[in-house]
Amino acid sequence: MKLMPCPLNGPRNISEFICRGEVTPMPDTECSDKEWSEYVFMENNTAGEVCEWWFHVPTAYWFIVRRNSVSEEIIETYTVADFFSKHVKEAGS
Amino acid sequence: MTSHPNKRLGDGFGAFIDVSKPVSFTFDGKAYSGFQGDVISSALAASDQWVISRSFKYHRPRGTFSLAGHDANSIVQIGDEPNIYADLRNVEAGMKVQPVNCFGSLKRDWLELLDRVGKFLPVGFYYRSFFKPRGAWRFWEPIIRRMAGLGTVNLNTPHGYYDKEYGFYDVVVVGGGQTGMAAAIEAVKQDKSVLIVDEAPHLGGSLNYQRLDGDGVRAKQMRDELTMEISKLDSIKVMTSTSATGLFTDGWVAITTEKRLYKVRGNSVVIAAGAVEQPAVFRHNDRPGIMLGSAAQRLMRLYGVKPGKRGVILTANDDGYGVALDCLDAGIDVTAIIDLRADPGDGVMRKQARHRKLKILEGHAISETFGHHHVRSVKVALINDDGSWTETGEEITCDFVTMSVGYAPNAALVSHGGGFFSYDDDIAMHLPEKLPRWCHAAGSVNGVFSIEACAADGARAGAMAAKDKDSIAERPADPMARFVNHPFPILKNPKGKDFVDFDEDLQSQDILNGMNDGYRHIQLLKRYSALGMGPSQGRHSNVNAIRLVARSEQVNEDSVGTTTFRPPYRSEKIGVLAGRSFEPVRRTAMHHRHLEADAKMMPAGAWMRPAYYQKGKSAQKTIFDEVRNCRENVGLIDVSTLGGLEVRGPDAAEFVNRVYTWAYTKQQVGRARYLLMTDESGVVIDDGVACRFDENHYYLTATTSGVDGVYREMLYWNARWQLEVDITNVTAAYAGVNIAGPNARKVLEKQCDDIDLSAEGFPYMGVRIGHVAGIPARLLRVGFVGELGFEIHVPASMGEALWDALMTVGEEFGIEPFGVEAQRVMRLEKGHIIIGQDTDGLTTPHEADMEWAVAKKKSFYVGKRSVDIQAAKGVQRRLLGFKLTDKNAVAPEECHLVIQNGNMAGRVTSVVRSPSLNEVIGLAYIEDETAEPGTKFNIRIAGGRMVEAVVAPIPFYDPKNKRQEL
Amino acid sequence: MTIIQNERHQRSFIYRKLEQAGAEFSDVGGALMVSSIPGGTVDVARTLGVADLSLLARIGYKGAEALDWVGKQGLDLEVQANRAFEQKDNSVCAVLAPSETLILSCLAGTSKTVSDMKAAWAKGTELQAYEVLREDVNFEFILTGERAADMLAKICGVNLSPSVFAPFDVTQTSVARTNCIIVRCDVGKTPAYRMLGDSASAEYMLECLLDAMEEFGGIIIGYETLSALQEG
Amino acid sequence: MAHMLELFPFLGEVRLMRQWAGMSDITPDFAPVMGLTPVENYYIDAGWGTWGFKATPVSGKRMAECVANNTQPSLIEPFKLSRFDDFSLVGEKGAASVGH
Repeated sequence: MKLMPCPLNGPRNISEFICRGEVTPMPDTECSDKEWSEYVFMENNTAGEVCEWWFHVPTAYWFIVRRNSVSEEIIETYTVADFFSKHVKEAGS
Repeated sequence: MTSHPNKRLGDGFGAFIDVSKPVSFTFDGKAYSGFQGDVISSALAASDQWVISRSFKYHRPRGTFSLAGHDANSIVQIGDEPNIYADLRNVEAGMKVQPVNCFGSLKRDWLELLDRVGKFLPVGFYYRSFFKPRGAWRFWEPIIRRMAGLGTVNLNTPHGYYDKEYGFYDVVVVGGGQTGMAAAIEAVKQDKSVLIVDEAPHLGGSLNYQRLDGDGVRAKQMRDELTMEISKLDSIKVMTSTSATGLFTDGWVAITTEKRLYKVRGNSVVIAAGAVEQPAVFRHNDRPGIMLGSAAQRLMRLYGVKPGKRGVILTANDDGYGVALDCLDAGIDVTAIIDLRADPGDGVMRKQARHRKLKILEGHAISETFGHHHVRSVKVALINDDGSWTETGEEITCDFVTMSVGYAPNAALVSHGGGFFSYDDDIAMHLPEKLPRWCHAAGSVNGVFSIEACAADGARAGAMAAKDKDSIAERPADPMARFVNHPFPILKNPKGKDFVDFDEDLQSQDILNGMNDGYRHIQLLKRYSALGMGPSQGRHSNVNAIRLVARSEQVNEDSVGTTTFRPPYRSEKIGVLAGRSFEPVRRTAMHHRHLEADAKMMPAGAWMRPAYYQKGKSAQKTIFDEVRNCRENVGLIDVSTLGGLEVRGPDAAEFVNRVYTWAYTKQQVGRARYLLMTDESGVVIDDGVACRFDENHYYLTATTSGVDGVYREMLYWNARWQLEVDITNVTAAYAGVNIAGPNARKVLEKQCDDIDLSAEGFPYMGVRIGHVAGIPARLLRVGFVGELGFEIHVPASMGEALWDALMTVGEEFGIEPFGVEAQRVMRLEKGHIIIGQDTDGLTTPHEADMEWAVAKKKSFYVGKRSVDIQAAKGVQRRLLGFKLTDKNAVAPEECHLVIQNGNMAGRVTSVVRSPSLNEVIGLAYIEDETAEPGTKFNIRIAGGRMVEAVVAPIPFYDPKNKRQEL
Repeated sequence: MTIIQNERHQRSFIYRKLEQAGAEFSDVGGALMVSSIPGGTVDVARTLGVADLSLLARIGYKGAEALDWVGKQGLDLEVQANRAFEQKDNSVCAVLAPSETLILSCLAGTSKTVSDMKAAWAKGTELQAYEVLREDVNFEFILTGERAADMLAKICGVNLSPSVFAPFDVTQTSVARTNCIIVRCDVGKTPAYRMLGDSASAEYMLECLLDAMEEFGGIIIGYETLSALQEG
Repeated sequence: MAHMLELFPFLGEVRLMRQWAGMSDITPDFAPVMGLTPVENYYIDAGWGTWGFKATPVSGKRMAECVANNTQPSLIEPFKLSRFDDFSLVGEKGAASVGH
């Protein structure tokens, strides 16, 4: 079973986690219906490096994972705070 | 042949058996005896019982072949347990062993005639025959089904007890031979914790039976030294008689024993699983008595059993000569050594064999064998320079034949782990080419054969693993490796019966026919011909098949590619795989009170809830009595399973306002408000009530099965928003009851003196904090059932005390507990929806007829944009209340279809024959925006009959909601 | 059945199972707990035993400034997730995350820290911290003995062997498919693990534990055995 | 596995020979996507999420029609890719009345 390095709990069996999909900024309220439906329904399905929301169930802990969706290699994991301070502050908040 | 089973070879033989402990058992109804340590095959062989099973397709007699559980021949059944490898299962006193796949007896299998008509069963016949004329399959299917399969399943076998165990090691070594032991010892030098797993009952691998030198002492010496050293190192854990059946990501090794599945994590894994000896292909190469050289050696060295009296040794390497020498030491005649190589060079054991004046035919082969239930003689052929062959006319009598023509890597686990193999023409064998970074292959699985090279390779891998170095596909130089594997040990015979795959009875021509039928890619060929799809998963057939394909396509083996080994390495019991099944059950504080009151419990998510309290009456009657008592006197229901969430902090109101559809910022302290939640696509996913206990403190309820998801989503959203608010799931912290009915207040007044319970002091949708029966409590004046009611939440550890207190003082007011079923009836009478029953995965608030719970002016809530888009578009369907026009008509059921003008126009989501109104009421989706109270439609009920219904206003019961606001 | 606990408002989530096992109850720090149980000897506890601590006082605090607040109350702790810190009165403060702590009473139930904290909390705070009712949301068991780790390896995928999981290490993981907090708190010289999980799953978890313990001869023990073990 | 054994306890003694896993394609509304796409001469018939087998003949026929005429056949109109743009989802979950 794959190991996931959780920023709070260290490496754990992947079965302790839930993935919520890619980190995608919410379009602002002026966006067109089409842009909105794209955001709601369409996955990027990026083949390569992706940043995703992951959840450690036993500690109810959300964090961010940067991984390669082809090789399944987990490149780095971040606390939410670290991730968004490193990356552009997310829209829609 | 008649040798007494209890007479076994003496000194230097029979390492695994204890001749002081005889064991008797039966096979095919006949009594046999062996010794403790014997496996079924060895004990049978000792009694000259060589035929163990019948082949899958032609029902040819099949016997001991690999003695390693690598072939399907040795599959037997013991009692209710099918698919046991006779090569691996030790004999036990009283064991009743049955052969499989034979019709009539093992000796006289009437399906043997299939063997004669074999030519009418070409490869792929499953797909091509039996279908014409039309309907023919109906005739053939049961027959074929009966013929197919190995063993029988007793449908009455009970659920056995299996469990699992996790293990954690720095280095896991699969294979306890020379290589594996060397690797383990090296890893321990770097003081790592090490696990060695081996299928055999003792460490040593091939050192236990193989011959390394002329006088046959070296292997034993080396084994004893190594095992001695291992036993001294207590940071090495050894698991024998155990198979590592799967290798998965990040060093996850699945190890199975009879009753337990071990899930072991190794920081690094060393695969030292060795190599699988390969058969030669020639006509009738599958007769009982024909076996692998290593099988003969296992028989003699491990179990002290002679493979026969007079043997022919077919070889293409020095190991074959080792077999010959072992036979001589065991007092067995070796009538001839037939060496496929024209110029065999001079191995140590070959030297010895020549010294012992054995008859050796070089550049020769076996073209055919004779004998029915056992091999009687072999025909010799000369291999010409161009690779073709001509029979020399010589026929040699014998009672067994051994084959030592080369090996294939025991590659399964490497391939599970994500490794790839490529064929090396130089040593005529597949070699690991790419390995996962944490997985190291060593020894003969890695194309290394000489004992010195294995030791070196093991040490190399052990060191790499210990240092957690990234794996590389490398190996020490081993000059000997070039003289081990014959590149084409195949004598294709025009008369056929030259078997490539014993499991599926595939002959070399079948492989070529498959290709001529157009299935030229090895993967297609496999699926078309069933090559390698039998129990041995191609261990003995893949390589020779690849060689045949390569020859006929005139390419090299590597470009043919390989099929993929999938877990498990060895077939494993489903029970073991399932392990101990953990099914968490959540019980409320009052759980046992319900049982004591004869409740019929039902699951609600992970929880158990009382459906109704039986009291020896019919379910229907009980439920309606519970309803009546609640409507007329007072009822008590356990609502502890309801989700509870604390939202606290300066931004609490803002947060609740963002995650729910209605408006909450202006909600008064001390009041409750309905909650409706949508996801980002605007679909209704949960509901509940929000209690505002102070400016910065909301206490939210959520549905029993929804709360965990709701909590997770709330945390997710706040991870994005970073509002100054805390969200805590307190579901299990509070036990809850709802006391409902005209007498509810009277009962509560007796137990609560610090809250004004009057209609004015504590109005409907009010919330209070105080004490009930001296227990700190949160009181909510909400009601799902539409009567005067109070929901009381107390610390879980005091829930039972609360229940007792209310039931006691409630007695004089006719209090009775009621269950989920009664509650469902009453909520439907009030027209309240249940999320998940009256909504589905696409329901929007408007479809659920709940615009009233959606704040129009709010700039944002999760799902708002989607809800707005769909609202603007107009709803296709709407959830409406209905009644049957005929009170006495048969009541529809949930999911029955709404029919309008002959078209499907929706479905029923909830329906009940209301005891309070004495008519059939329900909720249904109706795809008709014009539908309004009075609109008639039909519902198609069971059997296709129609009942007429009419859209009715909700609530059905107490339309003005007077009762709940008393 | 005779239910002594019926006289109390606060009842352990598993008291029926304890009674079935023949437990004797008596008052420990205001709570009715198992004092002794047939067969629950010190020798058993040294090998493998489980005791119910569900009624011991405990409390938790969450929030960006929760640790500050707890520190201000005079508790010894460091901002180090998944480590626990023993207090002067033998109560234990576990840091679950940089923003969350959990405070457990001492085994004897005599420690005052938890009640002091509750009293201090009642006075209110300006800090961004929130109280978590650990007494009712969680059951609490303690597993004692040399084989405790081996038993846990049958129901938990995290390595808890004493060589790896040091005293006062904390792990939050799934045990028998239920979320649990495990804190290593040895009793005297005997390795021991305090285990907290969903109170509604307490009976289920006890069933799983006893099933896994059977192979090692482990059974339920009482606090008298624990104190004996404490003395060593 | 555990659930399977609850249903069929006798399978506990039966041995499993080979296992593998694959991805299953699921759409947001659990219904397949069929027909035209924004890309010229690029047609799609996907997202059956392993439930497509019994519908294969008719969907094949309509896809052939779709390709031949380069128009969306009425029978598979509701399954068009563009249905997500305006939230005209297909109620497959509803049909199965699969709740949350």
